[in-house]
Amino acid sequence: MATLRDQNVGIPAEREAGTPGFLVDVISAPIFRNTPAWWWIGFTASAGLLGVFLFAVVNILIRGVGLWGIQIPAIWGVGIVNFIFWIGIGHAGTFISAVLLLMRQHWRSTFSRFAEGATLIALVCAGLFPLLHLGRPQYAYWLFPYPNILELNPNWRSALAWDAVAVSVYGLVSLFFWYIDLLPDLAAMRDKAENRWVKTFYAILSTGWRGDSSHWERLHNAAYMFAAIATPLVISVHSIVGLDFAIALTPGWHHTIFPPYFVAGAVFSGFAAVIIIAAGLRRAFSWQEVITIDHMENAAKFVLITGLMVAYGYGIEWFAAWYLDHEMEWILTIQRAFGQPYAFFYWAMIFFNVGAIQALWFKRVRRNIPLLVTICVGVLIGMWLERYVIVTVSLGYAYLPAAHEYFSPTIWDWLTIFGPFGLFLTLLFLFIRILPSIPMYEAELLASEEH
Amino acid sequence: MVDAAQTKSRPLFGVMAEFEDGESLLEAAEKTREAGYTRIQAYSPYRVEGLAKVLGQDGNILPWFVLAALIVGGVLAYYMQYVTDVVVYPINIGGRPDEAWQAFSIIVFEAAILFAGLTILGFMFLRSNLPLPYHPAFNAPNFEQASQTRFFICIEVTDPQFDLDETTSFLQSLDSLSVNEVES
Amino acid sequence: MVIKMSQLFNPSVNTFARISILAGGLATAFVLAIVFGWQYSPYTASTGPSGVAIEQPVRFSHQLHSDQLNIECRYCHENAEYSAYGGIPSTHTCMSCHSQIATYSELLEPVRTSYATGEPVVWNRVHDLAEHVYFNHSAHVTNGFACETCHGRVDQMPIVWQVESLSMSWCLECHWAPEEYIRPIEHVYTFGYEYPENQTEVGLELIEEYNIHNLDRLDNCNICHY
Amino acid sequence: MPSMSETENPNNGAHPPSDESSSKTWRNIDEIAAREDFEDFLKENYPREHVIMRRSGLDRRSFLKIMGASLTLSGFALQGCAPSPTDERIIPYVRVPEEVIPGRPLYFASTMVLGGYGTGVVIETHEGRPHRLEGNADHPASLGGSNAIIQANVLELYNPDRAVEVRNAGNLSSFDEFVSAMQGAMAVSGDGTGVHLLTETITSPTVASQIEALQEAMPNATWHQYEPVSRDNIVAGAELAFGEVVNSVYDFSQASVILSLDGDFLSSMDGSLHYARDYAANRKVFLDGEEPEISRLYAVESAPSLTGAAADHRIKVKASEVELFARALAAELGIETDFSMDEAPWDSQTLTAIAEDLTANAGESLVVTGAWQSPAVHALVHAINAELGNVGTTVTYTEPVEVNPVNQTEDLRTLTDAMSAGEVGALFIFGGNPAFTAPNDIEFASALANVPFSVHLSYYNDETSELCTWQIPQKHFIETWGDARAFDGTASLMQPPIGPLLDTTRSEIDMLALMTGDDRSSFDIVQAYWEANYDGDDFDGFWRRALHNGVIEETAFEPMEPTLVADLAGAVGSYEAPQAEGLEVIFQPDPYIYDGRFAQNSWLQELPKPFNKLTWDTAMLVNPVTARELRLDTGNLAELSYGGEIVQMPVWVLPEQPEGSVTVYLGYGKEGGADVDAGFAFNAYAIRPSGNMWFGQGVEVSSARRSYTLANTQIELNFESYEEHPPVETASLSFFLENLDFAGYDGDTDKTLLPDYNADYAGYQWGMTIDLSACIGCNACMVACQSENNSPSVGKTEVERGREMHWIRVDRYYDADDDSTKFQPVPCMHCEQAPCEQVCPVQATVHSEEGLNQMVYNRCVGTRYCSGNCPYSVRRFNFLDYVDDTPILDELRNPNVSVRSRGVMEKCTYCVQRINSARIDANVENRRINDGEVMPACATACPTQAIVFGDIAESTTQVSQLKAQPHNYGLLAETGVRPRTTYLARLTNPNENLHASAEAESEEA
Repeated sequence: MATLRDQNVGIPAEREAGTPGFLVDVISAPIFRNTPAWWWIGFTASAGLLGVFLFAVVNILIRGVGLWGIQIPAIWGVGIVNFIFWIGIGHAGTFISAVLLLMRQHWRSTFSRFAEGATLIALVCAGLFPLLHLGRPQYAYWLFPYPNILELNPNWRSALAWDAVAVSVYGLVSLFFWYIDLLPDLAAMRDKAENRWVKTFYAILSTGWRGDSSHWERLHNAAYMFAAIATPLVISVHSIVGLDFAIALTPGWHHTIFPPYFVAGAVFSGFAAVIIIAAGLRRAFSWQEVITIDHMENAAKFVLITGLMVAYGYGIEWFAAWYLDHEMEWILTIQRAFGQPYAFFYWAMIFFNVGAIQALWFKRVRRNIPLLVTICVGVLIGMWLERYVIVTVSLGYAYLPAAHEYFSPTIWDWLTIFGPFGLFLTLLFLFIRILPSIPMYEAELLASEEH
Repeated sequence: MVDAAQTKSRPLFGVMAEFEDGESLLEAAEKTREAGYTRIQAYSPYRVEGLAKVLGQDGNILPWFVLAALIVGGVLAYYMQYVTDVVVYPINIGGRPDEAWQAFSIIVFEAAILFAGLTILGFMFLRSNLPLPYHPAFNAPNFEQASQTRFFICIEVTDPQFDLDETTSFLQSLDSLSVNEVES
Repeated sequence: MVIKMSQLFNPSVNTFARISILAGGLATAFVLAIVFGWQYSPYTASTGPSGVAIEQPVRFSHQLHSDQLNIECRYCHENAEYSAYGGIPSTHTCMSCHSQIATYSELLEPVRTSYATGEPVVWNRVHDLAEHVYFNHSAHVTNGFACETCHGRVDQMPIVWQVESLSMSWCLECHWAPEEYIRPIEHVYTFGYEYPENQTEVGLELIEEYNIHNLDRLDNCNICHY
Repeated sequence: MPSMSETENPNNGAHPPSDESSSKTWRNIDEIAAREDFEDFLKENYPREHVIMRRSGLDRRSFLKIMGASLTLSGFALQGCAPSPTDERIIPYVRVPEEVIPGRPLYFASTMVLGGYGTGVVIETHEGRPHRLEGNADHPASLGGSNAIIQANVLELYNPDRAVEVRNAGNLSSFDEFVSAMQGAMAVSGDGTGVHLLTETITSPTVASQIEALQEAMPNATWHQYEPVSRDNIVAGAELAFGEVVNSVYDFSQASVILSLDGDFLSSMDGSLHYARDYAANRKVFLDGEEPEISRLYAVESAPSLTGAAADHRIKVKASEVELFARALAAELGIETDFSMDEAPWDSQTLTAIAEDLTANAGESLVVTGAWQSPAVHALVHAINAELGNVGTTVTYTEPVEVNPVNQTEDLRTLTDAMSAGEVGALFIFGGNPAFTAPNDIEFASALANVPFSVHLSYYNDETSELCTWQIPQKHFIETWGDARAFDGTASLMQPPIGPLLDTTRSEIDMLALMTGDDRSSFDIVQAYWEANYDGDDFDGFWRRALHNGVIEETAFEPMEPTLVADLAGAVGSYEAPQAEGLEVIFQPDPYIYDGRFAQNSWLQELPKPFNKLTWDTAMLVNPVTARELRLDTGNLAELSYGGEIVQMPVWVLPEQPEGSVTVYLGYGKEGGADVDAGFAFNAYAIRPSGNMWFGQGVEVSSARRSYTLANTQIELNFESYEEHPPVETASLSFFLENLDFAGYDGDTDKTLLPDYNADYAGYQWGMTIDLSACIGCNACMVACQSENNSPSVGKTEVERGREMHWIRVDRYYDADDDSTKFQPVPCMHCEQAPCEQVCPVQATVHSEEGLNQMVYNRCVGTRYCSGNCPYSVRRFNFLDYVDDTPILDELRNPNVSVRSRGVMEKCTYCVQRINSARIDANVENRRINDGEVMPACATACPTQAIVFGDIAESTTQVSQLKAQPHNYGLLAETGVRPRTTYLARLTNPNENLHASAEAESEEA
């Protein structure tokens, strides 16, 4: 196994593995060494995709959401599907930072920084869509309360108003949490940097952190308080997204299972995304010693557990459709699984989200990174399809048979599907280049405790 | 950037001792407290368990602030929704009651969390007197290692017991790697 | 240059940092205040600037006609009672007097030209409601809501300007409390009407009398928007 | 948009627009057009209008006339400077015309003519701009109802595609040049030899008198009539039966058993609005203590029609077999007729049961047939009605409505032969488009080349105008003085509420006056005709009443009693069994495009055809069994080969179509349809021979091995209905009387955990009922709504995506069990517990105190959540910018309804603008709104009055009483949304003998 030292990336010769400062060197090495070629290639490719996405966004803003394949009654399409998908991706980070912190899972610290970074980036991606999908995005601010001459305010009964508030709060609280956790590392970066401007850059971001014991104490307390409030928050956000559907009358949406099932689904897809990113970082930065195979396995277990919760949700949909004793609900459920042209999406979703993950019962699979990553990519596809099925099929298969329409995507839908990956990866590439992807202070602390 | 001439003319901030690891720092802190010093500051690259307690910095009033923020945020959010939907411009929305506390509760929850989050952030920065780009501790030699490998303890001149020579030698007696005077 | 020293800034930066944070906060607050304040200003929505007299092709003085000559609003704006539009008097209406009075006045030249050629006088709009607002004059003036309430003391204006903001919140002031503004129907065209001290009581009686039932309805959206 | 006023001088009924008054308005335009910097100025300030002018090839003056009103309003014409939003100009009248109060609509009665027959309409104008047509309640052919074509006709007036210029051989010319050219051509033969006049069907007494005058002046001038949707068979049938041409008028209010032999009296027959009203009145069930009785309708039909869909028993046969049925029925009733039948194409008991039923109700029964059935069927139907004693009760005969009922196909052939022979020196074609619509064996188009002087007075620059030497733009009826007779002979006037939009346009009367050297205005001519034919002493009063009421007094024809010919059997001859080979092809006028004349009307193009909900295109209807044999499916392109001619047609597989025959619709293959845009021409005229104008045997249909995209608005046309609560609740009357509460959800729909919102609503509470027994699926409501509420047409590609913008749609359900077709109009239900309102994040859709589900466009941000949560899918969204910003179309828009911008949700408002204006009127007059005073556009347009609207808080209103009926049910009431719009279940009256036998058969199977 190639280690960082083999790659001669500037770790001081006197540092040995296990000595204090070693992990700081290892984790910060990618930032201070010269930009590798793969980064440029990846960044350029992502930025190119981002460019395409921006082209689509500008077009949609100028010409209208009618460019998408949405219609009456399938009035929501890829825009909302992507919103839920990206919010879901953005759930693992805060979940890892908060819930696992409260549960004193020490292995979580390895994941927390980049997972939370990915969360924030995914939130940026997700946050675009509620805006972009509006018929009149210029009036999006009407979703927030402010004093106005219309004497009008958002409708507090609408799940979309809740969404707007919940996603904003989630983004803000996640950012705060992430930032205070970054302070010591930013200080370390400031101290490690050699270039004056780089030093100043990190110095400003670190706000003068100097490792004072009282600050450490406050940081510790604040982190726990953040974890305490972020835990219900993270559950509430996707619950509210689930409520968007659950409070609606639409067959296929009108289920009380939606909030918990959406949360499980979000964590499920979020962990899958985290595993993919972790595997990438391990390989790119040769961080096998930092992100160990045990860490990967733990995350894989989470994928399995949440995947089973999602599978339970699928089962409950059938149960509820039967138990509701509502003819249209039952017909819809049957149609979704067996009717054309919906069945393909449904069974692909079942294959990825329920079938494929069963391999994770085996330790060998969980510890086999390529296989694990493949399953996780499948989970992402499956979870995207799940949202696609929920949104377009339920809407298109309206109450009145005369109103049925099939959603069929246009080129703009495809650009909207793939474009956000450009944004996500561009920001992710910048993130791993600028900030330490793993909390260095926590890694050092853990290392010192081991000794 | 620091001007060398300026720094030279500055008064003394304290005496700083450098340590190898957290245990030494904790031990040194305990001894310093026993020696009767009160204006002590300790610096470390990560949180040293128990250090704050030794230095008397372990009181945690943050939860009370957070609780207050949760209540204030929630009440304000309910009040806002009540005023806009019931008092100012009640509008029949889907035949639901004007005061829809069931629906209002969600914004109440989110607002409470937002207020709490802002409180934690504000508390963290304000109580720690951050941002503070300039601090005398940074003047200590090798202090850049405080964020990576080394641990420091500093006795300030403002300490009633402070005496440059005595304090320096006291710190030197604490298994420290080095002891330096720090200008403010 | 390799900097090993960890002290990057000099002490004044601390003050600078605080001031800049404070200034940033204040600037944000200021911008928000401007933005929120702006919408309440006379310059928003589609309504014209209030308080600015608008030049007209004919220097018609409401002050002269209404106050000094005591001609009632209805004489020229007769449609206000029957129609959504208050209406601009036709040239014919002007000439019904001015064929006798001030027949050679230079000021009236455009009116005479219009009368002769059949081409209307083109007036500049003073009160311009947004296109999505449907306002009906007849519904108001026949139920005791006076010209003066919205148009101000036109009888004191040599050249007319807009007095009220015509914003939604301004409309709602009255739609939420019509009893505060209603007057006896005979005073609808009166200027300088003084409301009695017990206006609320009187107002409620008038509302009863004029059959303005179901006041809750008055703030329904499609009273004005459809 | 509300505009304060406008410069154009709208005239009122008593004072016709004289040339002086209109020229005054336009003089100013001449001045502007003469400006040298005109084009630069236009380009700079009105770029869009500039492009339009360049593209339209109009000269400045004509351009300004078309755009005139809108540009004038925006200050252009008078100020010569660009208006800015902050500096809006307002223009008062110089002299206010009597009656005009700016901001209040004026109504004028007039007459719309289609196929020669008049229907009374009321034109609603705002500040002089006509913006809507409604049926005239006083006119027998309307009774206040209207159909899609009438509703959409106002768009024709402003249609940017209409012909605008006098053209000579394709080049711009002027009317003066035309006049001198015409005088030259007419002078060639003083006695009219070689002068031929080709008109559409004429019922107008004034036009008749003018033609008479023309023929007096030029005895050898010949008058021809041709329309592709002719009444040749009706005329021939009457001649067979009675030896003279008579006009049949039916009284469906007296008929308790009706048999339609391809007689679509509900939508395409002359007088169908009247008939539909009478028929529906007999089908509505209202329980008031007495035993309800409803009529029974049997339909033996070929091409699916609305009458067939409404029938209690629909017997699908080939068009050629209808005659067989008629003969068999006649025989059953004891009328001698010659036919042989090996195996009846219908179920054996059907005929007997129908015959028994008819006989049992003799004198109260009625048999009707349609224009496309053979003369023999018409003759037999006359005989059957006589046999049943229906003459004088349900059928009356009058003299013919047409001035000169001829066989129009033969008339056209005569003319074409004369043209080919070079005998025609001057041909005047008034209206119609014979070059396009002539049967394929009458080579009218090529014969036109032989005519040295040909004039086409036409509304569009169409196939015929291209071939004529002169083209004169035709006036719209809204711009025209004239008259016409209705199906019962009632004459009524056309009066124009506005002067012509273009001074190049002429009407038929103008042209005939020109030809006869009559220099009176058309107004004078019409008035003079009626004055001459008035024998009272108060002509002014008579005239004023005629204009005001829209009906000329005592002009309905008196009933006459023609006698059947003695040898009817001989007259109708023997039945010729159709050749068994190949399929049968049925030609039908398109339900909305008619014979092709409305192809440029986007409202009608986008109106879903009743059966397949197809828009913008036509399709050949094929029965599923036949389609399987032909290996064709919906959306395939098929090749029809008939009589040596081949035409391509897209296929639509429809269960209502009889086996072994295909139906093709006339009117496509013209500019305006989507087929032409895609490079096709689905022109059924290409295979329509003069010998088989309506149906024929031996058509070969094969796949063209291509597909063609058809945009329809309802994908699930043949949905197997939900079992528990089908959307259209249907039952036979007898079942209903035993199970009064069969319809709808019987659970507690008011169950809720929340307290009611302000349960003591005060004031009006608006509600609606739609009687599904009365709805015939004609779609008039859809166009009425579109016209009233400024709904845009979105075009084929958008419809294909499912983005049509009709606020009310008519769903169609096909029930395979009893082969029935059901229609259900679905507007917004204005639910008390509206799910849409709850989910809108910005309070853009909320409830009013009067129970309306309000949609506030200017507050909408376009999340579309409301639509996703609407169980009825009745909300419409402006996905793209759908507003057609052609300036002239601004004139058409209802100033009392906002035009919606992109990104905004919209939906049925119960026509809140009408409610508001009625409320204000009532308020000004200090009274309550009366029942029936407020009617949404759909209700006013409905020919059968199936839609009833009113205050449901008042128990005496019609709508409240209907809502109290046991068969009143809420669609999807089980969702708990408590819809304000409710339905009255569809109640049928099947013949129990037939019903039982059908059931027995299906059990056997």
